[in-house]
Amino acid sequence: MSESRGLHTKEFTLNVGPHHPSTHGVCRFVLKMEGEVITHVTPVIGYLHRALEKICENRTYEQIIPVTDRFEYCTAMSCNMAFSLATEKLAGIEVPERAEYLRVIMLELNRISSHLIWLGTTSLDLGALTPFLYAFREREYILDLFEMTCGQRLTFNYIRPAGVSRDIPPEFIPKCREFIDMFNDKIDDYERVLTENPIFIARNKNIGILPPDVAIAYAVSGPALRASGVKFDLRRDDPYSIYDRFDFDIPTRENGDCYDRYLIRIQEMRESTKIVRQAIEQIPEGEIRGKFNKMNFKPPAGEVYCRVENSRGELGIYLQAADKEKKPLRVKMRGGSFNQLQVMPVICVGHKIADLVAIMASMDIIMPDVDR
Amino acid sequence: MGIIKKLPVYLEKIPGGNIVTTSLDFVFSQSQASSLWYLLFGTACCAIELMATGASRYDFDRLGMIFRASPRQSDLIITAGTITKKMAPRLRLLYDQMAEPRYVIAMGGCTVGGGPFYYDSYAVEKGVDHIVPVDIYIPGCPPRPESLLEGCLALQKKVKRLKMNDWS
Amino acid sequence: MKTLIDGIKNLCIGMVTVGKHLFRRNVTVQYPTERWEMPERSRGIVVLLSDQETGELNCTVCMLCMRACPASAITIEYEQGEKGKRTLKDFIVDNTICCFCGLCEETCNFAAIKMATMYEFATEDKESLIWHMDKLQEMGRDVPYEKPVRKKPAAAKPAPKPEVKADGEKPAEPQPAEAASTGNTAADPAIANEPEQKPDNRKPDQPAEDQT
Amino acid sequence: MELTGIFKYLYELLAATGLPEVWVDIIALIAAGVIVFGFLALVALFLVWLERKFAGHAQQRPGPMRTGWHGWRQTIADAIKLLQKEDIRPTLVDRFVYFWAPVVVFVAAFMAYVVIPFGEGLIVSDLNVGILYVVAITSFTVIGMLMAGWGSNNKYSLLGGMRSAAQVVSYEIPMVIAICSVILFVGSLSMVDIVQSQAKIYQWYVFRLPFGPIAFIIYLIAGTAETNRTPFDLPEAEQELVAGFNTEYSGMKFAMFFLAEFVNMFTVSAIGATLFLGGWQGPLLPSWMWFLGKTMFLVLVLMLFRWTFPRLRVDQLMEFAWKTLIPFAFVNLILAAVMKYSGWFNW
Amino acid sequence: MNRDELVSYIPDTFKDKVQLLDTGRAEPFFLIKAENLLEFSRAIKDDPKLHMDWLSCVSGVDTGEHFEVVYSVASVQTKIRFDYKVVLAYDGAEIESVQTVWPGANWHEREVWELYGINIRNHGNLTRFLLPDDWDQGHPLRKDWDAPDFVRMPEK
Repeated sequence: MSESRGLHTKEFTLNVGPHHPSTHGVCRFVLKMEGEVITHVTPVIGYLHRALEKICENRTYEQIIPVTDRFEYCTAMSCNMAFSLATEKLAGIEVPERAEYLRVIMLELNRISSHLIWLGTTSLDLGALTPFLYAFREREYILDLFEMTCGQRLTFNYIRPAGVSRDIPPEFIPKCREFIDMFNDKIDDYERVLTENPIFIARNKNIGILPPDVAIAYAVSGPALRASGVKFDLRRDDPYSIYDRFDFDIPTRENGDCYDRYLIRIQEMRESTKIVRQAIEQIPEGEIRGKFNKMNFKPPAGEVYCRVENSRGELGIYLQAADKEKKPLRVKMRGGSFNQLQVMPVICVGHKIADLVAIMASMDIIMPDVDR
Repeated sequence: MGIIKKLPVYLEKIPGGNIVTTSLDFVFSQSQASSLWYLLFGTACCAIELMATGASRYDFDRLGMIFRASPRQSDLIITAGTITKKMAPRLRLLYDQMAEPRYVIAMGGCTVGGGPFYYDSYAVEKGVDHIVPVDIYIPGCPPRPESLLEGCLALQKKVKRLKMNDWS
Repeated sequence: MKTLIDGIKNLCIGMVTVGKHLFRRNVTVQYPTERWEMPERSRGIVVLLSDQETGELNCTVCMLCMRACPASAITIEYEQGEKGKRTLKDFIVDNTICCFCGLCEETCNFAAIKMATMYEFATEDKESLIWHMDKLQEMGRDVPYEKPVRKKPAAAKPAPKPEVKADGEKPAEPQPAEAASTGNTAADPAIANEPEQKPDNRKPDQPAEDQT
Repeated sequence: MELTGIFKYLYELLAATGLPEVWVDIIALIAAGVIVFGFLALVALFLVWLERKFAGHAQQRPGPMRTGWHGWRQTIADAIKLLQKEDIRPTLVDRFVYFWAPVVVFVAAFMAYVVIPFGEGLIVSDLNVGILYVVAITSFTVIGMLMAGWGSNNKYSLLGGMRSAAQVVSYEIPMVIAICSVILFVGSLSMVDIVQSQAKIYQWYVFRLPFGPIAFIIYLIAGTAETNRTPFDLPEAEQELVAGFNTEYSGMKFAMFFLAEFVNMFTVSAIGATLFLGGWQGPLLPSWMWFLGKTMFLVLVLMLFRWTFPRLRVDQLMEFAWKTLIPFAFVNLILAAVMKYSGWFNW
Repeated sequence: MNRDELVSYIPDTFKDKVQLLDTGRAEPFFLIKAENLLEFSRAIKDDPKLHMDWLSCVSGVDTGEHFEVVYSVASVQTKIRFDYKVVLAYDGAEIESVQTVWPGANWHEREVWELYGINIRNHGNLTRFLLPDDWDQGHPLRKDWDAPDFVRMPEK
């Protein structure tokens, strides 16, 4: 507080966080400001560093799945998925057909629920309180579906190496269909409150422009990258699971500002419902888990980096296994937010402090993704 | 504590003051219990459940609980999410900034006793009771919104038991 | 000027949308008086199941759950009797570090441990969250469960064998008795897929184990 | 000064008892003060409850439910709780300023009610400069906020205080101009005169095309900004400035800020009702009911604003005031003047 | 360029600088020498056929015998993806920063430095990152790391 003393100081330092309502957890920004204009941003992270990678080194492969749940809790399914994929690639395990479909359904529902959290917190950060509650209202429906299937609302522990842990209950498909049918109208509701709202546009348009070359240089992925006009989605460009069987669009925009990122995510929710609808129509009967020894899985030595597209972009797991060991040698987790937070100092300079909030919200940064 | 700190001391000197203190106790503890404003504090998974509890399906507002962004105006910290060693001093600072009477709910395994990060983690504080005094522990990873609501109701019960003279 | 009028129009659309919600039904479940019906699979808290007729615990001290637990929240204390038969002395679940992943329930071959749907366990005393055998049994008394159905008891039998490092075939002993006592169960159609799933899951495990 | 309203009744009542005149003055003053203060405290408590219920139902949830029937005791409980809270004074604050800031805000919020006509004859004192007095007093609040921001010795508070000063000063101008166009027609600054000039429903200024509705909208927008509510709640923007100028306040002092906010909201609505919606005028029902009904309608509109809109950024806020509202208000004022003197629509 | 072409293209182009590791079905994995790191990284980015403009991840590894630093790279344009790694001895483990090739490497390298103690040359901002500011207990992701309050999960 003392830096700002004295009449002739132009620049003053403002410390935002680690506990600050808009930092989505516990990120801290040290801002150098001239009046309300930001001249320099230094993100300080690590307030949620829980040593997940160290923990993984002392767990068996099956036990790591619950740990990955805590890595990126907004889309825990895709963390499970990335790790399962890595394990499967390492040991050459086949996944039954039905399990693949179940995975896709869950991943896409999880993407919607994660985008709903984003929508809620974004509108909250911009001061509109009601869309937050609307978004969470719909999210509860998805969580009901999850809880019905795997028993938890947030830390699913559902997608496992070689398949999924449980089959869906019989009432899942009708409920899921009901949700999808209703959900597009609800998106219209959010859009009516936000999309054309002049205040919302004023707060978001031309704020935090991320040029495509910068985005690629910093490996910013997901909706933030696509908003900058780069059509890159791992579901299409590095297909995993059975995403190549579904018909869906990859929305892109040109400007790369906060408003475009908002539109991309809204559009992505609609696309996800498309995928879920196709998946629940095509889902075959059959096994849900392939050959996998839960207690004594010992893969051959090897290393693999596996990435999936989650709601924040590229979620990668690097897995190195020692030969015939129950526990992996190294599990490195790479979340999309890590690189998106890294690019913040580049795109925030010159904006107001209120824009920092908007940019942070539109990037959809959550801290466990960064800190692990 | 507030502007009526010395009230019971004076009241009990007057004959019949005990009845007044008792009924005041009732009014005060009731109102305190039904107006627990919580600090907007969330670090990890539990924070999402905390938000979900505030949202329409569960609705914290029913219990008279609204969030405040400033610790000065809140009565309750719900430590939603893992508290790491780097975060622990900040939590203590926030707690110190709160005005008495203040309460802490430890929500979720991580803050109750380390949770899944008890073993093999070099960075996690194993239970927030090492940092701040905790009133209610809610197990779960993360606890369901109902669990959290139940914890808040349990805290309300605890608050209602308090007497003016208990205030330190 | 046009943008101004458009702006006001769009503001009004937003206000009308919010205003409409004023007259819609609340979606709130008013918790202490109303309760959400928990799905059967909801992972609330770990309990120990007992046999419905005898009231004895189903646990056979095979220690699988203890080793499956990723948070090491389960501790089993047992006594080694003659002929290597183990008797359960204490079964401790530390709910302060339990991560509610449900791996213990999945590993258990004897329907002895389950994640029940209960969720109300707020307490003022941290120590009371460490549950011992009697408490776990008490909580699990009324929890409905499916007794394990064995399509191929012979195939299921050697499954836990290689997993006990030191004393190989010991935990397998109680199993025939268990299988005999359970015999047949009328599977509830609603959750029928679950007991079926278990043997399915375990069957593929075997070849893999044989390799290792 | 000629005595009017409640004050007059009280004065006459007391004079009949034969007390010395000085005492009559003092007692009448205090009594009128207590009545208004009590009424407004109740109104503020009610509004807080209403706001929470309104927000709840707009979001498909019930809002406070467990303290009394539909939570009617909720705000009372809040107030009593705040009374009990420890009164923290951070070590580095400017003691004098820090202490007096909430008092200034609180008192300023209540003082406006001296001239507001709650019904026919229900006015504390009908000053002949009534509306001018209201405008002057309501802008007094900003001094309190600035004091709070400065005194707290916290960067967030300071930014909040500065923002509120800039904001209130800017929005005062379009608001006053919008009010001017009404005064131009009435030809008097007295609140009672203003109400009396709108006896018939088509005479309400909001229906006097074309200038009336525009003036009303400008007034409403500026009024929202004056009361620091969303979309103009920058001084206490939760997501940017924690709690803005009152970040460091706790307990009773915070309660004063909190209540003052709601009293201000009521003030803005009441003045809006008086100026544009015909005040107490209306058929059948007693006058005070009409007045309260109209005021409550405006309060609900303000609440709908709050729960629908995002918040503007501080520079956009200024831009909006200076580049959009003020030119419009001026044009509107000229229009009103032309109308008045040309005699068009002069019903 | 599919996997088989890539497996032959890179060793052909970079000759003895790279060595292909066997990873079964997974993406190709190359081993390069630490002194060639920066040069190789720049080359694969500038190569028009590869155009590896996307650095997904930099992971440090402690295998128990030596350190490894794994670079997972991809290309937005050509959709190619592979990994390469350098192997470093425990003593004086040091690599060159690849920030000049991919600016996004900054934080990844900082993390490797902090958690493994592998020095990054020409990084410019090797300061405390994930760990508390007053951390003085060494590099926690090393296999031989231990601390007084560090509890390993009991073997059961």
